[in-house]
Amino acid sequence: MEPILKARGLVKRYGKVTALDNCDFDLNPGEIVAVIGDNGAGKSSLIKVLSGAVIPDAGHVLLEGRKVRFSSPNDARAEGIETVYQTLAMSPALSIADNMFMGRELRKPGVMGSVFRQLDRARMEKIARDKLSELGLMTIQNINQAVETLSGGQRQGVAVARAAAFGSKVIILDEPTAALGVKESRRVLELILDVRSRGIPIILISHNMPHVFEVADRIHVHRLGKRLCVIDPKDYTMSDAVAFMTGAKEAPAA
Amino acid sequence: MEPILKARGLVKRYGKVTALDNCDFDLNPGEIVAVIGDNGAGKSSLIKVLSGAVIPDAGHVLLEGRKVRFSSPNDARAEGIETVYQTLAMSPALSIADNMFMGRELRKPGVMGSVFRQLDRARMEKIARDKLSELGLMTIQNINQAVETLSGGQRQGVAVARAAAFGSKVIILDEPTAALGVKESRRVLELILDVRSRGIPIILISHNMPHVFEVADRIHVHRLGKRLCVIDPKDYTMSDAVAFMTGAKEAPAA
Amino acid sequence: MSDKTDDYEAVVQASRGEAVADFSKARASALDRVQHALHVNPALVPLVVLLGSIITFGLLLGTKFFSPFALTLILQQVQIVGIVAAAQSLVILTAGIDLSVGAIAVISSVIMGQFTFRYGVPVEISVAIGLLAGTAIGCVNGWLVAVMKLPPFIVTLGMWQIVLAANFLYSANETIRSQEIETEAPLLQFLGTTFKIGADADGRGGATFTYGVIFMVLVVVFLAYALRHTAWGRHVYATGDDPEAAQLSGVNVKRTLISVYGVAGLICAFAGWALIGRIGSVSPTSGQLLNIESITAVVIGGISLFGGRGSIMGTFFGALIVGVFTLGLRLLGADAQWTYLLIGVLIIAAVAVDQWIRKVAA
Amino acid sequence: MSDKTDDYEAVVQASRGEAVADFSKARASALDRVQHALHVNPALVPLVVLLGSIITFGLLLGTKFFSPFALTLILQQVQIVGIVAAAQSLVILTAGIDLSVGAIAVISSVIMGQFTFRYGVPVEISVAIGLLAGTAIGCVNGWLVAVMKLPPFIVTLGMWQIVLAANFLYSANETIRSQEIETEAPLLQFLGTTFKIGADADGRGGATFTYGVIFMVLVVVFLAYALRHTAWGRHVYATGDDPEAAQLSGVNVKRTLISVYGVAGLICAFAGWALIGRIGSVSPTSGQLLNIESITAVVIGGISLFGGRGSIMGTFFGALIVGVFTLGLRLLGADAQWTYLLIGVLIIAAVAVDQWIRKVAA
Amino acid sequence: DAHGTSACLITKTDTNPFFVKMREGAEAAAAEAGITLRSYAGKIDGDHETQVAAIETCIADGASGILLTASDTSSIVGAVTQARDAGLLVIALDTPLDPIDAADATFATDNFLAGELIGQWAAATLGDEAANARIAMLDLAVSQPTVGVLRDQGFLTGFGIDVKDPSKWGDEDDPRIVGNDVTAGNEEGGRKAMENLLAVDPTINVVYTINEPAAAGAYEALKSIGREGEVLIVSVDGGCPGVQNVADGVIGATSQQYPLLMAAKGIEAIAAYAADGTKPENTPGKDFFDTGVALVTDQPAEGVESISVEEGKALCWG
Ligand SMILES: Nc1ncnc2c1ncn2[C@@H]1O[C@H](COP(=O)(O)OP(=O)(O)OP(=O)(O)O)[C@@H](O)[C@H]1O
Ligand SMILES: Nc1ncnc2c1ncn2[C@@H]1O[C@H](COP(=O)(O)OP(=O)(O)OP(=O)(O)O)[C@@H](O)[C@H]1O
Ligand SMILES: O[C@@H]1[C@H](O)[C@H](O)CO[C@H]1O
Ligand SMILES: [Mg+2]
Ligand SMILES: [Mg+2]
Repeated sequence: MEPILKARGLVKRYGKVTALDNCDFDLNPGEIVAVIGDNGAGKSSLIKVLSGAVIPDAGHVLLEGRKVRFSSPNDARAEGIETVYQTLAMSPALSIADNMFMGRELRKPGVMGSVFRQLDRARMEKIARDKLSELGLMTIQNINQAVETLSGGQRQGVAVARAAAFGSKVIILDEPTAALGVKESRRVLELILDVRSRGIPIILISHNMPHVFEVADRIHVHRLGKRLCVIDPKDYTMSDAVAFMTGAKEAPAA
Repeated sequence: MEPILKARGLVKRYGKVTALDNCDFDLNPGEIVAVIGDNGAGKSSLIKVLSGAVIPDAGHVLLEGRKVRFSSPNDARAEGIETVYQTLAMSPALSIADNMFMGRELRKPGVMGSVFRQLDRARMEKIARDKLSELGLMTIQNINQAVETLSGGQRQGVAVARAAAFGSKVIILDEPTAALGVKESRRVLELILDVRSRGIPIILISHNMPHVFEVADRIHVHRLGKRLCVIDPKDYTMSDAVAFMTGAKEAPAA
Repeated sequence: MSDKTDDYEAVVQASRGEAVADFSKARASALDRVQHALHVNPALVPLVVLLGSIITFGLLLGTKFFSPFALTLILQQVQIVGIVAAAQSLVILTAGIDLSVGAIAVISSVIMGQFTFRYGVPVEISVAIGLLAGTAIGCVNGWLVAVMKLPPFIVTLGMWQIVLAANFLYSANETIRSQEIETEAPLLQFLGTTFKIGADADGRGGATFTYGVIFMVLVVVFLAYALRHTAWGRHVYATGDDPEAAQLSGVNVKRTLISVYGVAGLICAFAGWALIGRIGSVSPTSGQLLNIESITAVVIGGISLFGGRGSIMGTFFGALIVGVFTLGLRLLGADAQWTYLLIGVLIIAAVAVDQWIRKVAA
Repeated sequence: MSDKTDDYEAVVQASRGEAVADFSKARASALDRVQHALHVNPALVPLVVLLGSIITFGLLLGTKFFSPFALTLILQQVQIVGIVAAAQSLVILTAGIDLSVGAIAVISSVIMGQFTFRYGVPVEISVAIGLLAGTAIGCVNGWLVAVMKLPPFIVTLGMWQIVLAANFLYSANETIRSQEIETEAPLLQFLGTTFKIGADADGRGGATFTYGVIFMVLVVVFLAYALRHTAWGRHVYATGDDPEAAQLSGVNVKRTLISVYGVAGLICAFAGWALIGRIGSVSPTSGQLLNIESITAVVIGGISLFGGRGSIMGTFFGALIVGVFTLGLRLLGADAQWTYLLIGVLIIAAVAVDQWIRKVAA
Repeated sequence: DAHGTSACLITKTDTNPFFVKMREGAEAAAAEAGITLRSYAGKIDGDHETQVAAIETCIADGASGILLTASDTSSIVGAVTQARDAGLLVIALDTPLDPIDAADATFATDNFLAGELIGQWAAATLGDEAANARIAMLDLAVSQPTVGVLRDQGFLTGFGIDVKDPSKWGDEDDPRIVGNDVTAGNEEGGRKAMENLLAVDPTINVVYTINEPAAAGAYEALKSIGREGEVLIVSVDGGCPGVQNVADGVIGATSQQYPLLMAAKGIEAIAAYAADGTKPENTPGKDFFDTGVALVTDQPAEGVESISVEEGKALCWG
């Protein structure tokens, strides 16, 4: 099967630190790939390259077999790749609806939209409300409240909902449950499964092994800036995975 | 047994949101109390009051039976209460040693220290290096490197080490492992147990139930801005705790 | 009893429809409504201060102040600062600052005048060239800020000196007289055209407006619309709020910044045109304090210097507050030095009141 | 094969001594060492620019520029700006800005003069009162910023106007003449005392220093020490870096801010004293451009306007860079407006070079 | 032979046309005499430090002489003395130093006299109505630089008003004065100051202005309320646009000064000094060389000497 997203030989250096050291990556259609690794292993750097937030020093990315060169997250979004970054990437002073539609705002129909470029707030708010409640992620009193008035968990939820609502080809989630409570994490996991059932493949970065083993179809183990191996959660235990990732055990041939 | 730290009737409002709603809290000498609760339940608000970072609208705090009024984190630190905040509270541009000794810098002996108020860098760096390696939390190439050059996990480690090194009466940790990998989280848990074995009581906020049940002596369940109940992990299962905390099950009488 | 096999997560599996976090809806008191109003419309505070000061001076001075003549005079006096402050607001909303606004306005007006009189270019084209020049300088600022990633304060500090010096070198410090413009190129004075409402038989007293005043109001209304109701406006706020987050969430931050500085340059060039209307002549020495005056208006109007928060209507009210105080104090008999001092107090007090109201209301 | 009973955490339990994260130590090339040097000492970039410009002008102008006389002349010309810029650096390191520095310097010098001449207070006491007044104004700035939480830009903008107007009102715009000071209160001119090294028989040429120049150097050295080697200095950086984090990690942010603005006021008052030495007389109209000039020096010196990064030595070099360019361009025959224009270019270029070097080195 | 001789011109600003013309005049004279001229200027009127630095630079540059219009007439004396000690000839232009003999020579307008002339003209033109005049005083800046004070106080003296302390404006209590406001010496400031004073008293009929740009601004304010024909505006400078404004009836009368003459005389003096060390002489009976001042108006008033606009145009400077 041809991977939908494929990366070869990615290199990214920050001064003396080599965050990505000739790294490869594959994502097959319809699957959930989890990326695990120690702190600082380079997981976030990898997905930043895949989502256009960082331009690699070397290497290339193929989407559906085509070579793509993303020079900004917008390029990747235009290709249907949506990302929830570890830092969430929200504008605190703007409303939930504004944030959900940032960079892909809807305009009013007719002259108001085409000439006066007026936003169709009503429609955006409705869609935002629908998406949030459809995903069952949370009850928001007011879709127009500023994101800064939400708790960390609520913010996390909005970011995930945004990606799920707009991602058509690939959805990337960088530690989406790190700040979440038990209940909230659970919702996100369900959401991930929902999305896959819609046929959209997902890249999930997480430090939570039980979650990873629960939802992932394959696990990409990242170590020292590169792919160490890819394992099937059905063939290995969590202990194995942790042992590979920390270097306690020799990894299987990739 | 008289609690070492005790709070009664704490109230804290942020505009329309009541983050603490007549909340009580107790910490006994030498014990680890875990605080669990949904996102936005008010856990961070509670510990910010206990550590002097936030002044409550009502209620009072007793340390070793004495009523204390902290008007800044420095007041609490002077009383031997050290806190690792969820946001870490580090100055990114300053060095690890600078950050560890922030607000309690050591001065050179003799005139250089008393008249010229010169810092004893060598001594501070030595202590910082010792503390970090003693705790085995991480290998740092250079104790003088800026905190901003550390990975999220490394930063978390420095913050925890700082609290552990200076806390003499109470150590408070707000989600210290949220951003950490498996290995790094493990280290922090060991560290928490180390600290308790030195006789210092700890308040631990965490969303990670296995961790909570592993280390806590008692669990304070926080819900809707107040203490719902306090349970002994030996008497209840994780499922019970989660059920109380999310309101799925009636809580036992406190 | 606890052990690691406990599938505690199952507890929350069922309750999918339940609320995760909700705000208490109690106490929706009057105060709450005030707070909400303030959040939705941050220009309310300066509006209250403005109305308060108009009423105060009205009570102190009677009809001398509270007349259509005096009140519209204030509008005329603030028009240039008001237009420039609208441009400044845009830049400050992106967490920038533009110290070159006054210099851009002046060089644009000089270009309009010199092209018409020195080179004999038709006046319509000269005006267009002046507007273009202002826009171009703004775009250079924007490019240096967005692409070269230099701090706005420095970029516009340098540009201020460069443009001002270029202005003096180019104009050779020559003034073009009002009377010449009136006879040969009246279009240059277009924004100074006056019309009166309610004047007496001799055309005295009454409310006096100029096209420049109307233009100022139009700029404010137009920008308020663009900021609130177009994607570009949302991007301006997002960029000022957190440029990295904005970039990651799909805003073209570079383009947004360049467009903001460019539009600011254009508006300043219009201010330069309005300046010709106001002072009649083209004078290269005008407008030297416009940067400080415009920033003052923006800040009194409640826009945060850290970007992303505030509204352009606030700036408009901020400019009017300074105008009301200046004229009011003069009419009360304060001399020039005292007025200058009291405006200093006003600046600090206005911002303090703003902070206080927000705190009380929050 | 996976199930939730798997005690995967046990895997990492044993390996406690192992490194969690480590940096690759390879490639410790020359570039790395440059980068490290730049990180440890951010003043290196302006130092390089300074030396480069001295050499360039030296080559272009020969001994006219490259003489002890001309080079020490630059020191004399930048002394006031240099002292004020040292104060400005402190404030900017806390992520603030002080627009009132020039006004504080001038009112302090006026107070020293008027107390001596108008009220007949002994000159030593007058100087002390002047220094105190500067400190007090600085503390008010600090209080408004730290306790009232008003933006520094606004506080000091307002204070600038207030102090300047108060200065004109108080001094009645009267200059105290150099000749009078010389005969009646020479202490006021103390910092203007000159001494020469290597002058010819008539006392011409050679290196010329004033106590004011020495004082500037002392202030810079003293502040560099305090910022680097005392707890207070660390707190200043921490406050500028992230005030909330600083507060949580045990810094008394309010006290730090008030002390910074207070010390800045004191230094500016000293600058006022040095000003009397430099111009001989007490003139209430001096120092109007000191705020912009000091900010320029700070920024060219590489201190970030966002606070927490940069060094006071950089500011010193920054002030000298402007001095070198100004004198060099003048000696090359550029006229005043061209000099301003080129200084504008220099400001932008210096910061661009700084950014570029840091990027290349990083 | 003056080859190798260089001279400096230091003006208050080089944004004011007055100084621009002065510089052009000096450049032309210098070119003729074969002297190299370097020009310096403050950033704003009152920018004293830049002038001190400029004097130092001229010394470093080895100039033979300096032409100086001082921003701060007494504070500059130290730097001037330093230059003279270093063997440079220092000539004050336009503005005398304090004390006047701190410079080797002074070629200047008498600013008080300039003000006095327009004051006398205004009083004479109003005749008996002068007793009921409503006067607006449009001054330069709140810092009250000396030119502004001298012209203001000269005007009031000429008009017959007690000036109290002649070293500052604004302390007069004559009821005919509606008020003082500041203009920064430009059109914009002139208009705003005029509007402010008109709001205080719309019946103003005499307007003193510090210079002609301020006068032009004041005129615009009057025009916008339709009173431009009923008010006497007087000013100082005699620049070509100003004289044209007198011709057009914008300004009633202006006191003309002669910056080109000052500059040319200055360069001549430096050339002579460089050649054989001779120093220039003063106008007989005065402690400076008076380059003269003339009242320009087409409505001459009795007892006040004046020249016509035609003559003024022939002598104007920019
Ligand atoms: N913008 C940056 N500038 C400098 N160094 C960086 C930058 N971003 C990442 N790094 C460094 O690159 C390395 C890899 O970082 P990355 O964030 O990709 O790790 P990660 O695997 O996502 O870690 P975590 O689990 O803690 O999120 C780290 O050493 C980090 O310090
Ligand atoms: N500074 C603040 N301003 C306004 N509201 C705040 C502030 N701090 C906290 N809140 C609100 O108070 C409530 C409790 O917040 P708190 O941070 O204490 O929750 P928490 O239990 O720590 O949640 P989490 O698990 O997500 O960290 C939330 O609704 C939050 O939005
Ligand atoms: O002294 C000068 C001149 O006399 C001229 O009027 C320009 O403005 C003043 O500063
Ligand atoms: Mg990461
Ligand atoms: Mg929390």
